Amino acid sequence: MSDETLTQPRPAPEQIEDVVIRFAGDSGDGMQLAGTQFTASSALFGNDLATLPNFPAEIRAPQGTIGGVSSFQVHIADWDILTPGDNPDCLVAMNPAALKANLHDLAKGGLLIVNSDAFEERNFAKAGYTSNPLEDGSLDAYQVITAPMEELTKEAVKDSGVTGRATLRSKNFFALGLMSWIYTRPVDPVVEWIATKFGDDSPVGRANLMALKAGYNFGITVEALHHTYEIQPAKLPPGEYTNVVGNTATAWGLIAASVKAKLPLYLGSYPITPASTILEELARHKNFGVKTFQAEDEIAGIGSALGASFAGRMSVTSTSGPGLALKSETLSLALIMELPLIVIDIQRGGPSTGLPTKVEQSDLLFAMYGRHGESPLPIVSTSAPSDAFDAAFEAARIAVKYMTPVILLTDGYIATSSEPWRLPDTDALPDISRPFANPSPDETFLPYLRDEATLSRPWAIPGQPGLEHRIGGLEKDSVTGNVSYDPDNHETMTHLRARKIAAIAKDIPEVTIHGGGSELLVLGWGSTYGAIRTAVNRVRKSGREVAHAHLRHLNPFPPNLGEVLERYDTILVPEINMGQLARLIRAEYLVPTVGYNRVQGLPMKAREIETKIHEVLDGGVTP
Amino acid sequence: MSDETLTQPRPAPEQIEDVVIRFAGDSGDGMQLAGTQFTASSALFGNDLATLPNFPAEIRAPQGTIGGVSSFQVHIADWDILTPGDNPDCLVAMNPAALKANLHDLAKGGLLIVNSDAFEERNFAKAGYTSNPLEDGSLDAYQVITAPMEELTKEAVKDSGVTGRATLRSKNFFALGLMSWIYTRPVDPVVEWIATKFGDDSPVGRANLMALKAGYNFGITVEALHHTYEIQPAKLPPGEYTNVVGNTATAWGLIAASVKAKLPLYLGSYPITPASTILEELARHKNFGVKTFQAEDEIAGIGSALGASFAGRMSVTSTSGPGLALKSETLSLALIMELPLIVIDIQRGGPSTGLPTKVEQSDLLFAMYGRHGESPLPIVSTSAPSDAFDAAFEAARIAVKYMTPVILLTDGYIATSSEPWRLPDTDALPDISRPFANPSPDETFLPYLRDEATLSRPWAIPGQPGLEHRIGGLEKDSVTGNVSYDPDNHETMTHLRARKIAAIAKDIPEVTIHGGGSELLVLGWGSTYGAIRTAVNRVRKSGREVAHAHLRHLNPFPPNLGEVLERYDTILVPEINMGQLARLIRAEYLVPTVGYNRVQGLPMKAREIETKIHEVLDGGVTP
Amino acid sequence: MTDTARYERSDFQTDQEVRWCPGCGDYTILASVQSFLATLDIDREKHVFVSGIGCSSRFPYYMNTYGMHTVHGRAPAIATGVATANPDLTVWVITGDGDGLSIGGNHLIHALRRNVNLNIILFNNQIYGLTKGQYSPTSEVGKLTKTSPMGSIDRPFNPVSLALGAEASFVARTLDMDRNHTIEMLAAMHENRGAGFLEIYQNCNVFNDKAFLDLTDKETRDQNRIWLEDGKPIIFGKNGEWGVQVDAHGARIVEVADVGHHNLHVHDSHAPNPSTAFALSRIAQGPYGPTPLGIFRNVANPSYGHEMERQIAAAQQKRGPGDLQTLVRSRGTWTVD
Amino acid sequence: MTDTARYERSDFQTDQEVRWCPGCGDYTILASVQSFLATLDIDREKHVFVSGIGCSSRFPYYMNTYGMHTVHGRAPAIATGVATANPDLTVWVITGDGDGLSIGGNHLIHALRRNVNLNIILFNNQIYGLTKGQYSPTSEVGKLTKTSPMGSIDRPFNPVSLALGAEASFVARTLDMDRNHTIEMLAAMHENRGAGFLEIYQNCNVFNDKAFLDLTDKETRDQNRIWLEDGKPIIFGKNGEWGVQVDAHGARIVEVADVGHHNLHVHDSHAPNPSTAFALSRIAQGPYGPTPLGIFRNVANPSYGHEMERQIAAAQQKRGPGDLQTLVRSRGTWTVD
Ligand SMILES: Cc1ncc(C[n+]2csc(CCOP(=O)(O)OP(=O)(O)O)c2C)c(N)n1
Ligand SMILES: Cc1ncc(C[n+]2csc(CCOP(=O)(O)OP(=O)(O)O)c2C)c(N)n1
Ligand code: SF4
Ligand code: SF4
Ligand SMILES: [Mg+2]
Ligand SMILES: [Mg+2]
Repeated sequence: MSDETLTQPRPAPEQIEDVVIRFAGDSGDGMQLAGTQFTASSALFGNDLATLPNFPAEIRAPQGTIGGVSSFQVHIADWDILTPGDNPDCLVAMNPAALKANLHDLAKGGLLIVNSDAFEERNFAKAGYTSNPLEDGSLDAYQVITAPMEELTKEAVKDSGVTGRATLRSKNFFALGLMSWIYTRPVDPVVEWIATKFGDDSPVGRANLMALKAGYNFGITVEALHHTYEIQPAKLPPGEYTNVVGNTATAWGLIAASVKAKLPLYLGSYPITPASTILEELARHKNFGVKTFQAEDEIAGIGSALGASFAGRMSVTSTSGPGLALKSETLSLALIMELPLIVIDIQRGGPSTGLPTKVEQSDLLFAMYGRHGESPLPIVSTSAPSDAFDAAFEAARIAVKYMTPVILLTDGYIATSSEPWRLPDTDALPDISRPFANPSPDETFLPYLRDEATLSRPWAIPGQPGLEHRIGGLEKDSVTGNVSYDPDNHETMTHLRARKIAAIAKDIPEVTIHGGGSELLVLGWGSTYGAIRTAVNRVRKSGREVAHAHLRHLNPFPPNLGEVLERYDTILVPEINMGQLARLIRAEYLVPTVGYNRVQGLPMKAREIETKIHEVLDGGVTP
Repeated sequence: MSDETLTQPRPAPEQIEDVVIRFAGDSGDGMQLAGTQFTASSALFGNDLATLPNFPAEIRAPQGTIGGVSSFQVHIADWDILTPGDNPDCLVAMNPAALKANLHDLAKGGLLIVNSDAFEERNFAKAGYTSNPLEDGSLDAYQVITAPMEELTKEAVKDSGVTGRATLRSKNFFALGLMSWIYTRPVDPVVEWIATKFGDDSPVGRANLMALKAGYNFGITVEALHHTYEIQPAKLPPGEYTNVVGNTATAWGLIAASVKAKLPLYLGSYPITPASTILEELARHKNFGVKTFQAEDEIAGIGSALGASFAGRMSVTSTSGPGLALKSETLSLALIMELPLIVIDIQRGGPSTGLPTKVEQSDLLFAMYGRHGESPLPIVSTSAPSDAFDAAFEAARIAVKYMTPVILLTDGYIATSSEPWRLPDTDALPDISRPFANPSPDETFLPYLRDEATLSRPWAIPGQPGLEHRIGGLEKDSVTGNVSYDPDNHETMTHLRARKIAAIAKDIPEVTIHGGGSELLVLGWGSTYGAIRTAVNRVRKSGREVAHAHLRHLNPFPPNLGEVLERYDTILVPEINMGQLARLIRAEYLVPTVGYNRVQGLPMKAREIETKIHEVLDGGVTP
Repeated sequence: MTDTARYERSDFQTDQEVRWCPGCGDYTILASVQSFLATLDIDREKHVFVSGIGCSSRFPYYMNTYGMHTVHGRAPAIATGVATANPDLTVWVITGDGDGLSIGGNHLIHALRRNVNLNIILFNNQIYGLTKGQYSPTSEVGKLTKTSPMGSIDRPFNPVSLALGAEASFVARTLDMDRNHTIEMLAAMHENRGAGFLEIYQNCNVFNDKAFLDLTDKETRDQNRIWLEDGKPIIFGKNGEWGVQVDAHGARIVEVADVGHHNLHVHDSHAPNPSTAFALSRIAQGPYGPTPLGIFRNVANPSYGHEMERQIAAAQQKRGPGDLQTLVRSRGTWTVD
Repeated sequence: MTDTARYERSDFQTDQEVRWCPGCGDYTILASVQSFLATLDIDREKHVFVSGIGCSSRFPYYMNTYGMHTVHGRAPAIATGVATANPDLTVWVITGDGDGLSIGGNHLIHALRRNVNLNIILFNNQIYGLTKGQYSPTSEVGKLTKTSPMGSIDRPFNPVSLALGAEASFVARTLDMDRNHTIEMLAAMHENRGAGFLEIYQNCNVFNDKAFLDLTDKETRDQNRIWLEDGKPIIFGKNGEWGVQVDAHGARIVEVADVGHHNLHVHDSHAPNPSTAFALSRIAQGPYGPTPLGIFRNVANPSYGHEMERQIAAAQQKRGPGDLQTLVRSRGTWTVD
């Protein structure tokens, strides 16, 4: 950037290993943007990081109220981290409500940066304060730094062309500038972003740029801010990295799968939080031949995907709990038709509309048993934003190879948070294509004649002469696929459908163990990965033995799982639900389990799991 | 009836304890009617009985083909029977297809009554015969009696006013008359039925009556038929009995519940086999104030019922598997709104459209886990047509008392079959009414403030001043019911919803044991009751000890179930599915189970279970 | 508003903070509905507001009446249950263009066809607000949204045409910002005992701002608002220079000067045949250029809830109130002793 | 049928035994469709028949083409997937009055609105056949069925009006027993590249026999069948004594003698404005008395499947075919070494 202030010599910053920062303000204050930009700079700077956006279900709840508070937490480190952090070391509060809603999370002695202009009488009541927290001593336990961000922003942008109240919109960039100063972040990436986003000479762009500088300069000028910090780039495994959001990685994994399966991608979907961004991301890649159909509802979403699958496409439908419920009937049809289909469920807080913008792992049993009749299908899960690409690819591989719908379980935390992802060598991704059926002149085509190895049936697509055939939801003859009401045939088909899915166990990796000992195995799945692994590592640092196994495949389970479970005295299963994986494990292997279950709409906290592990190791818990 | 022939002196019939008869013919031959009438006479005659209708999914599949065969099996006895019988002792075959499709079930040496007129060249191929079975000796193992039913019927009805091919429509009455002769059934009830159904002097009525007589007379005149049989009335517990079909009993149970809860009944439903007859039956009882709404689909069916529940009605929605799938999302809403609602699922063969007219028990796990999020609700099941009334009443009791949706599981066999039912003293049925909320002038109304004992919330209905309130699908504050995104509140509510349902265990009867020993417990649920109990009794007659427990409540389980299971070396769980109850038992109590699973779309056979029990007792099976 | 009114607008406000974006058209509609209810001589507890999911569907939380915030698209079906279970209630359905026309289209057309005693208000902002700005079934072709980066290829519904095609007895359209006209429409809809359908053009200033500019902008609104008034020739424009004629080919806009005042179409919302109303609905395919506002159709048909009651009464008349003992004996019985 | 035809009707028959009741109207329709396909110069393997659930929906099993017998009411949605995934296919939707208008109504109107490249055939027998005779959304008020023992209180849809209200580009109606007219309608629908909707009055001789007697009975049919033919004045009756006029108030039946031949309405299915078609659809609310048969509307609009292809092509034109390495790098990267 062409401005010297930002490159001025500065006091040597204190080197720290990592820091957790939370930007909090009104839904209208642009905290998500400030956080994202701060993250982007840190990523390009080479830190390891993990983020946790947190916003209300309303678009813009009333200003100044607790309900309207939106926050963005980012954890940056010079080492390999796995979670956005349990509690922030630094909190940016743009108004009293944001302070009220977030202060209890701030680590004691933590750095608290406050926009003092918002701390006026009229805002206190709305936020539930009776007195001014900046004055009543209630913040004594923290290092408080106040800045009149609104005044300074107004002042700074006065020549931008933006006028009136609109000038205040730039105050998030002031905050961003200030934070960049304190944590010694490069601001050039932000400057570039502003330029590309708003164009070189748009008033708004200018205003944001000016506010950014003002914030940075504020740091330079204010004595109290001359103690700054720096986090060195992380020693991550060598490679090229990008900072990826979970849903984006999922969408890209699907595109990669379609390329490697040599099948155009077709997404039939209906918008729903937190799944919509998958539809939005895929809609942007039509040059890959990706077709996205925004259906009238979830039933049409999966219906269209099923039709596309019959037509020979790599078909996907994406949704969240309430939508998965609506897809159940058609999913059962896809299952009996034995057509490949990927159903993505971004789990959120339930039941019903529940907590639509919050995380939960409570659709596992629904995914497993959420269809009438005997309806087994494979379930694949993802454990982190950087894992979503591979998980989506794996779901697609299974769907096509075994001619079956597959449910991919991710969740609201993975969907919206981001972390560095080491780019795969996409040319090295396996070929997952399968041949379509070919007509043989002599024999008549038998759509349900199975391949011995996979038990999967041939895929014959319209347009192919000689393979005309009809399939439907009524039970079919196990070879011809014609409607059959024969009792024995129904039993045969029920067993075939079950065996086909069960046999996939032979085609998935064994579950691997991290850590050691034979006392305790912590068994997890999905987005609790980072928290569990962090907790397990801390416990092991403390000198105690404990093991961690994390499941990608929830149906069928990895072939060695039963045998692995046998090896431990206790199986601890932390889940963001009431114990759903535990139920499956108990029914399947008849092993007792100890649950650690939280259903608060929040990601698991490493510290809580750590405590729980110690408790179990101390013998305080019996299954 | 005014005709002497039917009351003529007759050779003394052989007295037999019971007989299983199957009427089989073309879908158009009226076999369901013949069987129903034969059953009705036997019922009024005082026999115990059980029936098993079996018809194709098509309305009238092509004449003469296997696919078009429709059959009706009835088991009549002079003792207390529980099943329609495994295999018929007597088969009536109206055409070659009916013979082909049913002969393999007929007991060797069984009585085979054939309509010889249908055994013409052109019909053999359609039925898959290469030669005439009546002549090629393939029936030597049976006592074959042939009657030219079409000729004789034509002849008999020539003065009825019915002419041409229409005359053949009466041949099922010829068969009925003949069977009435052979098994010494009173025909007057049939005569009366004809009179009321067709009026005294309608041609069709006359024709049926004439055919009935002709069939009976054929028995009188044909030597070979002078060996007849008689089954004395059964020594059932004293009382007044009616022969009831499962779906009818279910509908009546709901009406009784609405009377005893002092709440008008509201059914929102969409037709689906085999559930439609519940809607049809309830539509006939508007004088009870019953409102039936035939909705545009299942979602509107449950939606309207939920709306009616909010308005203070006893609300019900009835469906089968595919419909339950569509109701999942709204069921989850009813659950979080905590409104009473009865959801009846008549299980049929799945997945997808599957075997729509056949029985299966494969929706248990779906009922248990078929909703997104943590969505527990009570599940009640019924074990026989004569049990459906009580089961429906119990489901209603729980729904209203605990302000929760309840799933009532029945199946396609119970729905369509019939048996004698000892009429309850309806005046003695318990009062299951609950007070609506009342406004208290001083306090503001708190829709989610729970009753300590039941944990159920108040029911405040529109029209009641002072209780205006709003409820919805977003998570609510645990007291005010207002929208709440608070993490702790969500956890509190999740636990409250779970505890409320779990605590119902205190309010249901303990599971009772039939039989003895500590070696083997046969654990069942639903329509397998008759077959299991029969099998267990036979084994015990044979001198070996075995016990039977049958579950009405599938969630929560009876309080003593765990302790009961502990008492036995082996738990055998026969189910018409792949082992769904077994999975629940294993996960809940960590006890091994032995499954006996058949998925043929047919009711369980007592003999198969009997064999399995011996196998287990012989130590041939290990969990 | 009669001064004898039993209620104030405030009687219909709740203690819940309204959580729409500042400047959202929903606020104005909320005010209009509350003011209208205050003018009615109907007990507050007799009103039930049922909504689906969407920004607009939060409405019931802000009405101090009975209310259900249900699931996406199902409000008409759930409200049908309330209204048929107890026809003495006044049941309102609040829905959006996504909730009511996308996922909920079927329940909407069936409620209209059956003429269920409901008052249905469709908040049409031509966008999915709550999910942050995807195109809806009323968005114009070519619209750029997050899910249509190259422009939407969906041809939109004309909600008024759709409702008429679904046999609706009452169909009207108004604008969020015109509170008096909104209240007028609410009153007429409420008077019709059957199913009423009111489309309100509602501005979403965050994701689809100014969608209705033609009808709201000072410059353009006069020549674009075609007010439908019963018994009056359809005239519009700053100085009434424009009019509407209807003939075998449909409705078209004419210059009054050309055709003469007496040759303009005289509006009659009570016409039994919906053909004219349909023709009028085709003048505009959306809020672009001259657009009819007001009551397209308003005919009296038996309401579903009351027809149900009638059958119940008739059955009880004919067979007497139900008796359980008679019921269980109705299939014939025998006695074992 | 051209004698140069590549196919015989038998080429479209399957080995599956047809399982409809003897005498069912479905047989005739099956024959008409098979005969029509045999006249086309389209490869058999390019046809896909998609149906829901119902007697009528068994249709695909009897067509020797690709076919999907799906779930109740969802055929238009599933077919949309087939037709948009591969617009080179000729996709047919077979549905019933219950399947297509009750549970499936929403998918139907959305497929029509989007103008998806589909040919939709609605078998309207005004009853639920497969579930043994409950009333359907096209059953008349007062109909006695198992679920309406005191008569149905549901006001029926007029499928043609509904389709027109849903922006359909092609809307027609015919009779099962009139094979030539059925084939004519099929041909016209097939020529229209967008969404076509053909209502066929189909007799269910088991549960709703003679529902269409007015139109089929020798005695009455001539004065009740109003044939719509483009460019011709609408005349009907044994000796053409009746005609149809359309004006501001809709369409009405007149005596030709009274109004004179030249004053009759001349039919034009290609009129861009659907108002006239809608007016004609209101002449009869069901197959009772004089009822229009033929093409109500037939206009060309871009088909959904082809619009999707257009955007794909444009995107590839503009940005080149997708490349995975570029994709994963698109958000900016850094290197650790
Ligand atoms: C079953 C289901 N599918 C999708 C969603 C996500 N969703 C919530 S509101 C909405 C659409 C909102 O648009 P509209 O009805 O026009 O209301 P608005 O927000 O514009 O007022 C969607 C798709 C949901 N909540 N439930
Ligand atoms: C989800 C679901 N609901 C209900 C049914 C039961 N069902 C099958 S066909 C049908 C209606 C048939 O009527 P229609 O569509 O008019 O077809 P028809 O049999 O008259 O040709 C119904 C309600 C079903 N199979 N699936
Ligand atoms: S997003 Fe739009 S519709 Fe929703 S509240 Fe904000 S302004 Fe209103
Ligand atoms: S029931 Fe009716 S529609 Fe169905 S096959 Fe039989 S005659 Fe045809
Ligand atoms: Mg909207
Ligand atoms: Mg039908």
